[in-house]
Amino acid sequence: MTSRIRPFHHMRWNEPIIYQLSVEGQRGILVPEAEKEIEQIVGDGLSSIPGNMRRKDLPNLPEMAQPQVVRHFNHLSQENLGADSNIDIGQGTCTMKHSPKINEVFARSHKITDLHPYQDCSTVQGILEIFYRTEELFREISGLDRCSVQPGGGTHGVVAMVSMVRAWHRDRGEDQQRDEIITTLFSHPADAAVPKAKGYKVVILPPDEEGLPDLEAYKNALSEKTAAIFFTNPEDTGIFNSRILEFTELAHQKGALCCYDQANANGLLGIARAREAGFDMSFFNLHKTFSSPHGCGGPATGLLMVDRKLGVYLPVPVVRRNERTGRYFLDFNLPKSCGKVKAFFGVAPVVLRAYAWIMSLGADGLEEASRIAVLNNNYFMKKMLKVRGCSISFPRHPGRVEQVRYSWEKLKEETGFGTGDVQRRIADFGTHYWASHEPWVIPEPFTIEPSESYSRDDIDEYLEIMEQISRECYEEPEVIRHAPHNSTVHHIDHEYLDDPGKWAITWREYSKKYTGYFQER
Amino acid sequence: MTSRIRPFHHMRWNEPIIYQLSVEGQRGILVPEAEKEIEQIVGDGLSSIPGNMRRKDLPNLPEMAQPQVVRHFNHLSQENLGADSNIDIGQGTCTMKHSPKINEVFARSHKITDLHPYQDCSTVQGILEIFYRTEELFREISGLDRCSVQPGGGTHGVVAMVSMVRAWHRDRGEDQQRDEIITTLFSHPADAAVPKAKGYKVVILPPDEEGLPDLEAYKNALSEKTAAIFFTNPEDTGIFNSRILEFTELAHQKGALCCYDQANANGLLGIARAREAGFDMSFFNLHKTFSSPHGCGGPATGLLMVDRKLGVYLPVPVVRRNERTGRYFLDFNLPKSCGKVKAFFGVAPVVLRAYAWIMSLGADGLEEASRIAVLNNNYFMKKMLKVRGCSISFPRHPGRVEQVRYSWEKLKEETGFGTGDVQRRIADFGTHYWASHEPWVIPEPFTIEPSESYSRDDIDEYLEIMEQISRECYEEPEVIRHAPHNSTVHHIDHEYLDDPGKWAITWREYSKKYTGYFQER
Amino acid sequence: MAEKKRVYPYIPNSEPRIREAMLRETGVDSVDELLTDIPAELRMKGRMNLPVPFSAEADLKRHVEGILSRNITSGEYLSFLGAGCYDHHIPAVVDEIIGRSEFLTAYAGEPYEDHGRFQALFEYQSMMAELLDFDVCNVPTYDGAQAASTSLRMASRITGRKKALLAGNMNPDRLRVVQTYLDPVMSVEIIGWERDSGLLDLEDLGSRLATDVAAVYFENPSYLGAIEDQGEKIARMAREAGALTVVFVDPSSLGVIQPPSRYGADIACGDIQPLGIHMNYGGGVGGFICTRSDRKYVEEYPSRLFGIAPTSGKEWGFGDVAWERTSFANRETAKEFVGTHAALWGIAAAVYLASMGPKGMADLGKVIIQRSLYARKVIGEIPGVSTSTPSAFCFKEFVVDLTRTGRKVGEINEKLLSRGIFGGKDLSEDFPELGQSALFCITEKITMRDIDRLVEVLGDILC
Amino acid sequence: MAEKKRVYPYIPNSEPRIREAMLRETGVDSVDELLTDIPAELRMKGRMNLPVPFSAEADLKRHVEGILSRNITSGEYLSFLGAGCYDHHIPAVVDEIIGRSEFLTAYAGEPYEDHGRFQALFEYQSMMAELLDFDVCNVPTYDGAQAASTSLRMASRITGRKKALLAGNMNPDRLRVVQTYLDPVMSVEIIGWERDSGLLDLEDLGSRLATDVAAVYFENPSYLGAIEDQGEKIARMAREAGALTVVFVDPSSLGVIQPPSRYGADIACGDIQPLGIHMNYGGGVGGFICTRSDRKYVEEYPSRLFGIAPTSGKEWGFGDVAWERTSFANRETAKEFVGTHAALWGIAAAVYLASMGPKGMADLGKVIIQRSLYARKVIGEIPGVSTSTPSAFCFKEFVVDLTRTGRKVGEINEKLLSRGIFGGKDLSEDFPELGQSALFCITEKITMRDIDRLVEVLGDILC
Ligand SMILES: Cc1ncc(COP(=O)(O)O)c(C=O)c1O
Ligand SMILES: Cc1ncc(COP(=O)(O)O)c(C=O)c1O
Repeated sequence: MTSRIRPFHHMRWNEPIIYQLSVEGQRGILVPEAEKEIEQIVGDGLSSIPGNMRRKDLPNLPEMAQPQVVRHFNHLSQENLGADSNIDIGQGTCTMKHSPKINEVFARSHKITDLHPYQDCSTVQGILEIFYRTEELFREISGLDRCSVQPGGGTHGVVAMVSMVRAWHRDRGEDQQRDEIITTLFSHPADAAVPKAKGYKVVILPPDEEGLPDLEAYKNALSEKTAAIFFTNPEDTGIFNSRILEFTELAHQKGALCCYDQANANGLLGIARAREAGFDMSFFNLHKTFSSPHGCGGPATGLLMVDRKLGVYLPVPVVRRNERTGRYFLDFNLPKSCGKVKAFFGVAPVVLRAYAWIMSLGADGLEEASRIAVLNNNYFMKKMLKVRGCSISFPRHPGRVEQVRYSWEKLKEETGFGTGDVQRRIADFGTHYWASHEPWVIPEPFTIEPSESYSRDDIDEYLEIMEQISRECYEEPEVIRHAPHNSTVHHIDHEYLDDPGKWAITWREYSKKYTGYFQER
Repeated sequence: MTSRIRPFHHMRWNEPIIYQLSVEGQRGILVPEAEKEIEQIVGDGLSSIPGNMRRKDLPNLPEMAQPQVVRHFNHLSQENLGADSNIDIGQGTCTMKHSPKINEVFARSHKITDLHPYQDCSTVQGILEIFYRTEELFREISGLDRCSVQPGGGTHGVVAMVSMVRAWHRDRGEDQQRDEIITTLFSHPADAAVPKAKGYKVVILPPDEEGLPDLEAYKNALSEKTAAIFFTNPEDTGIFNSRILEFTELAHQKGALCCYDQANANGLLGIARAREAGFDMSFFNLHKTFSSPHGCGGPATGLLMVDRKLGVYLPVPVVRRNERTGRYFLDFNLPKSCGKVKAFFGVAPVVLRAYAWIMSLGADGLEEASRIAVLNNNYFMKKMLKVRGCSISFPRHPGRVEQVRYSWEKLKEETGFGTGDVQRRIADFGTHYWASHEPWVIPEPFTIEPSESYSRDDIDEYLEIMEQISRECYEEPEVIRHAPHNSTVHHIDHEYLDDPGKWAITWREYSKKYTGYFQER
Repeated sequence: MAEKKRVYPYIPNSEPRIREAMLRETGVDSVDELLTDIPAELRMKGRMNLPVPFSAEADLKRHVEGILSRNITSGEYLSFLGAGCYDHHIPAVVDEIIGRSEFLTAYAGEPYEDHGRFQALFEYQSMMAELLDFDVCNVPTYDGAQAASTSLRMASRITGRKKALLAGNMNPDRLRVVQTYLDPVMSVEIIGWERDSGLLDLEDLGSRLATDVAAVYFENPSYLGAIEDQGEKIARMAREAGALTVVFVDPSSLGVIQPPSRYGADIACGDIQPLGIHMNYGGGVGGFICTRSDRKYVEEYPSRLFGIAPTSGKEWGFGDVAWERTSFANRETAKEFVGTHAALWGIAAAVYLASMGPKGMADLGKVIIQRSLYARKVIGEIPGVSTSTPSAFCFKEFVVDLTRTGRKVGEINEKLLSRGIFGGKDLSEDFPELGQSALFCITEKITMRDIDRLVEVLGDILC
Repeated sequence: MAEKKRVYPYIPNSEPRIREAMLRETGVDSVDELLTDIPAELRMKGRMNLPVPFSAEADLKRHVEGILSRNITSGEYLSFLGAGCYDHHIPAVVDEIIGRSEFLTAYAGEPYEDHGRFQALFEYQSMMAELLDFDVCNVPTYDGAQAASTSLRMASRITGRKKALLAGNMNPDRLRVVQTYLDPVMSVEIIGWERDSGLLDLEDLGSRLATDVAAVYFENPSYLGAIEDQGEKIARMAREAGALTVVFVDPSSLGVIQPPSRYGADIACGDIQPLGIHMNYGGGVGGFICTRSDRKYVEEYPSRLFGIAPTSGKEWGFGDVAWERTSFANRETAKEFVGTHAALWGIAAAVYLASMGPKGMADLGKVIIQRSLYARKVIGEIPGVSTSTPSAFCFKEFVVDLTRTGRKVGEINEKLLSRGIFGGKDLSEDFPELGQSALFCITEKITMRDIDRLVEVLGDILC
């Protein structure tokens, strides 16, 4: 077979910062003007502003005509990849999958973009029906009973869950007592950070030798102070915790709630659910497992499902249906609600896309998505482990679900190059990979998640890239050292991002600190 | 001033031909299936096809899943430029201008995309109103009286005009006698090719020393056999024929019609019109002067305007308004019509975009567009003529309107490099230029038309590219010889396009002729 | 003209200071100085009398969308219209790709900077050739009507003859365009057809086939939906008379119906609108012409033909095959003419065919046939309504004869309209021999429920 | 599970032969063998009971669009709704750019392969900082409510104090979110406001300012539309008490209204929805937080902050500033948390601000004020209707008091609805002290004719 490797070169425009393109007096768009009659009646309007509050200078925004605005941002977009352009399997835990284009048609319809959240419910029956039906679908997907589409992302799903935990225990008068939340080292960072930010002490379970949350440590950690457990499963390693039911049962015995981070449920649809694993609640990233595009990092949805008993604590409002009239409405009347986590009601276009995706696949299709995601992952792993310098985390537990955390430990020992070097070089091949969440318990880690959207050819192409980079590390160190070569930019000096004296977060700050190209004033 | 030249590199995916991506059994989209009940009643449908007409094999189309289809065509698009991405001033005569994005919103609205041409007029009042109002606008723009939006491009506008000419003379019984059409050497090729294809003898006027159509030659050519004249003005050289009225008057004296190719009217809006120049008809490229995007070469519109006396010969149908009811309708009842030139009624979204563009600018804005186009062009010319090796066509006539045909004659003499070499090299700078229509009466020509959409900075950047390439021709011939370097592909072997034994117009033909990479069977 | 103070977002150098500076660098005081070649008598007197513009985008949007809102679309109502323009499902990927600015706003770049466009259209040609089972296909022409016309003129140039025989059951809109195109270079004669079967009258054809005939042209399916199954005979007759056979075909049928190459056609042509292009009020059309890989044919194409070529970097390269044919290269000695046609629709069709694949095209043909058969049956069961003539097998469209209801098609369609249905195309003017008949079209978007609704409403209206 | 025969367009390896081949290469006979870590008791019993899917895209489209067609949009009707979500004009360029797949489908690539995203968001930060006249801005948070909450928590970390004083005239929806976010780490007290003027009650503020107060928070304009012009005083009072001042501001006002930095705010925050983002039923929100370029502040941001850096090729390079702050780097010891928020809206706002420019923002503010003044005047002239309280200058929104009409807002809004108008947000539940009042919003899209129509219809309804 001939090599699949492409002599790639990324678009390189050397695009100026937008302020460098500004030309005094240019207009990118014109704004409606007040009618003559209005001007006669109320004057210029500006003089009505209380004197001290009137801005007399113009904000220092760039001045550009429309063609130049379009060209600039086109160039920037062309200097970006995205799942539509690359074999996007290197972003482990994030389930980069194809976002069907038909769903964009729905999401861009003015029938959803141009709705105001305070319109009368009679005028938004369509979107309310989507919310309502989505809840019905997720009852089956999760096994749980009640829904909120409000959280604006996975981390926000954790926020909602923590808020629910607090509301529940507060209602029972146990809030003061229960001030600990237990999570695991390979759960997503949000499962530790958010409870902490919401005032809980966080206990982090280390992995055992197989990479699973240590059961003994867990038993020791559990107590009457435990408010809840926050578990990702499978964890970022790709290892599924087979004893999860034991964990949830133990928690319940202590009166704690069990909260499931199913941001990434992509290996489990139709196979294993929150309900059977004993969880009281769970959230799902509609922008990952359910195919809404990631948008460079949101907008997103961490849809929350909870057990019946927790329904009264859900964020307000919830969507209900009047059984008599068949009409949908927003119910704000939840006196025990944990409050609100987000402005208005959630990110409607994301929910809509997820609804459409599920309805295009049905039960069999969802399950097939997961099964193929699992197959793709194991197929990739089998071959990846043959690449020189690569090993798997926790080799004593070879089973993986939909992703795998790997290690370049051996590569590092033998060549001096680690995961950061590989990451820099991979940009030369028109794709990317992610060096895994910190802390790097697994040395020189990287996490690959080849979701169901990628073909065998895609996976093989990616594998060849990995092989070539590994070979270069051993045989052509200069190539690695100076990478990237064919990317939009060359080696970035990170000192300018970490040193407060040097960093510049805006063009204004840059201009204050520097003259010329990073020449300090 | 520091150099504006960007160290550009074009996207290079080395994208396979789509057939190389095909994998047996893949599906890109699923099609609705007949209902069970229908299947019961009519069976599989296929057995109803007359036996000899049933296709039993499947057409050899590629088999791909949706993510792979999207990625493939995304890659191809990324390997293309377009006016939204480059300083597109090198496509002289074609008026590459910005297509405002709001007009795409209109053109993509289902309120226009999803109309069937045979819908009852009561259900298409919106688009008919657009057609009708567009006609009204063009009455002012051209000074002429009646309109057809049917022609599907500029060349098609010429087709419509030739057909009108024939209908007119036929109606007068002079069709046999009048079998000649006169055009000029620097009119667009279509002005010669189309009359020829429509059965006319074509007389081509040479330029005089100033580059203008030779008046004496014209007088000699004119006769009772002349059916019409087909003139572009300003011609592709950018020179405006000041004596045009003399030309049209002489033609009229001989009983010929005067047809104006205003595909490119971008220097004349609100300044000089077909009416004042004595033309009986004229067409306008809505995809050029009036900002509808070029779409890699259509769909397009060559809107036709004619004098009142020619109204009855227009292609059917025309749009009319019932003055009583205010309703618009299609009038097919033109017994003297020249016929139809296009299926249905023309390219609605293109007309819509042009309408919106005109309505966003108004009379002052249109004129400003032309004036700035003229200014941009003369500004560019002034500086371009300082570039080593460059000269202007017809230096005895320095005045130019909205474009200029230049020559690299001197460059060629001094360095051996001509316009084709510059054209190859310019791809390395993220833009392009056009080497002008054949025949190359002007040696080593190129035509630049910096329409009103380009900023002074854009023009200066382009000029710097020209300067650098000129310098390279003189100083770094190897760079030119092996260009392009930073483009998607390298030097293309043209033998494979001209030699019937070697050419391959489809993958199928390629596969029949070659094994491996252009290895002949 | 007084210098304006307005700065236009689409005209960057309208900004007064830039304008001034550029005038200065150009060496003039005003733009008028640059327009001295345009004498006073040619100058427009005064300003154009145009409506006050909507300078603010928000105002323009409201204005234009206000006008467009007066349209009722074929999605809002239930439509049975076809007759050469079809409401097929457009896969969302198609609009995604052709909406990308790199394709939408490109024009005529070279294969070096516009490699993608060349490859996409080469792939379009390649897929079309496979669908048609031919070797060569062109970059799209304006529409199927031009493709038909040019096919006939290619036949004329190849045979050196000047007459075209055209099937009497061809699309009348297309016929009018073909007439314009051929006039006066070729003459046209109409071949009769049998009302009962809907097929060509071979006797009549035979009587017309003489040594001046360049081509026999028919459509498959015919305008009335019938599949012409005598293709082989027709082609043989033509061949024997030294003429070529040109067949216009609906590409959406080719997953299940034989392509013309298989029954003797020398040139196949058609319109790609059914392949993923919105109707656009009839503006979504684009023509194709397919032939064998025979130099004799290739050199008669006026269109652009993108070929594949090697590069010094061993990539796939592309360019124009036999450029000298075209009017760009050879003005008045070219093969007809070429210009800006409908390239973007070619890319749309490429994305469509790549998405559909072989199986998708077969499935499409199948469901259309099944639902058409059903519709033809149940509509034909309405008292007074007949769908049995022409009797041939129909693809996607069929004739509904309402004569016996005593009503006019126009009248019935008006009633249907008031119930939210676009009835079939009224045939009574173009085909008076069919009485009060209409041409109904069933695409894959029309469901059984839609058909049943039509039948119900028709039933209501007719009794 | 029996192997399926269906091949899914979104799941290439569902194709049975590929699936088999991959299983073989993986060394297993079935996917179930790869799932042995999931014990039987955790396995779902049977299949999910989901509706029959719409496998064909055409069918799915019809289904979903059928549901969506039950919505009536703020373009179809005339809308006077605001209250934190605004129907501003969205320049078409904005949707063009954020619809490009390179941005839409990207996520977390490195600055090497996703350079464009980093630059676009750096530019977003830069333009926002200028609009706010501050030095630092973050990549967008979920929404303005989170931005407000985080600003308060930043203030708490900076001051080491745990109480927030919140303006009583703040947006009640936002208040609920802030309460959730702060609970139980910070406590909240509400500052009174004067009904007549609509401004903060400084006496009440003074009485609450104690040594445990981390921040004083108010909104400008307030929820009821009033411009709080006592900012300087408030900031001084806060500063004197050792507290910070946090101001939530509508960025669409900043072309004509002073930014909070100019009247003493330490942290400015808000929502970018008015800057070119569709309302999306309230889903078009995204929050910003701006501060001075002071390490003390910067290090308290939980959000991503994209900074500019040199490269070995002398290009502009980018990356995360002070990564160690974030929960990605430091889990439970991070500053709050960060995650997938609303980056794409940040790019939208960047395109919006670049298109509008300084003059556009000024023009926008001006026309909004003029039309609001007019609306406030003519609505206030309807008998029984008052628009004079609060008396402060209002930007974009104002209170319409209908109490004296003897009707309920809900009842009047229902009548307006039946005439195609979305009336102002009913305030009677959240602000019972205002009686039967509604909050009307006038964006630049509302013309004089629209206002006159409202007045006419309101007049009709009320008499
Ligand atoms: C397991 C898990 N939990 C939580 C998250 C956080 O989700 P978000 O990025 O939407 O905030 C992720 C995101 O990758 C995740 O994979
Ligand atoms: C003067 C002139 N005439 C005719 C044409 C042909 O127009 P089209 O390309 O739309 O066929 C052009 C196109 O560039 C032109 O510039």
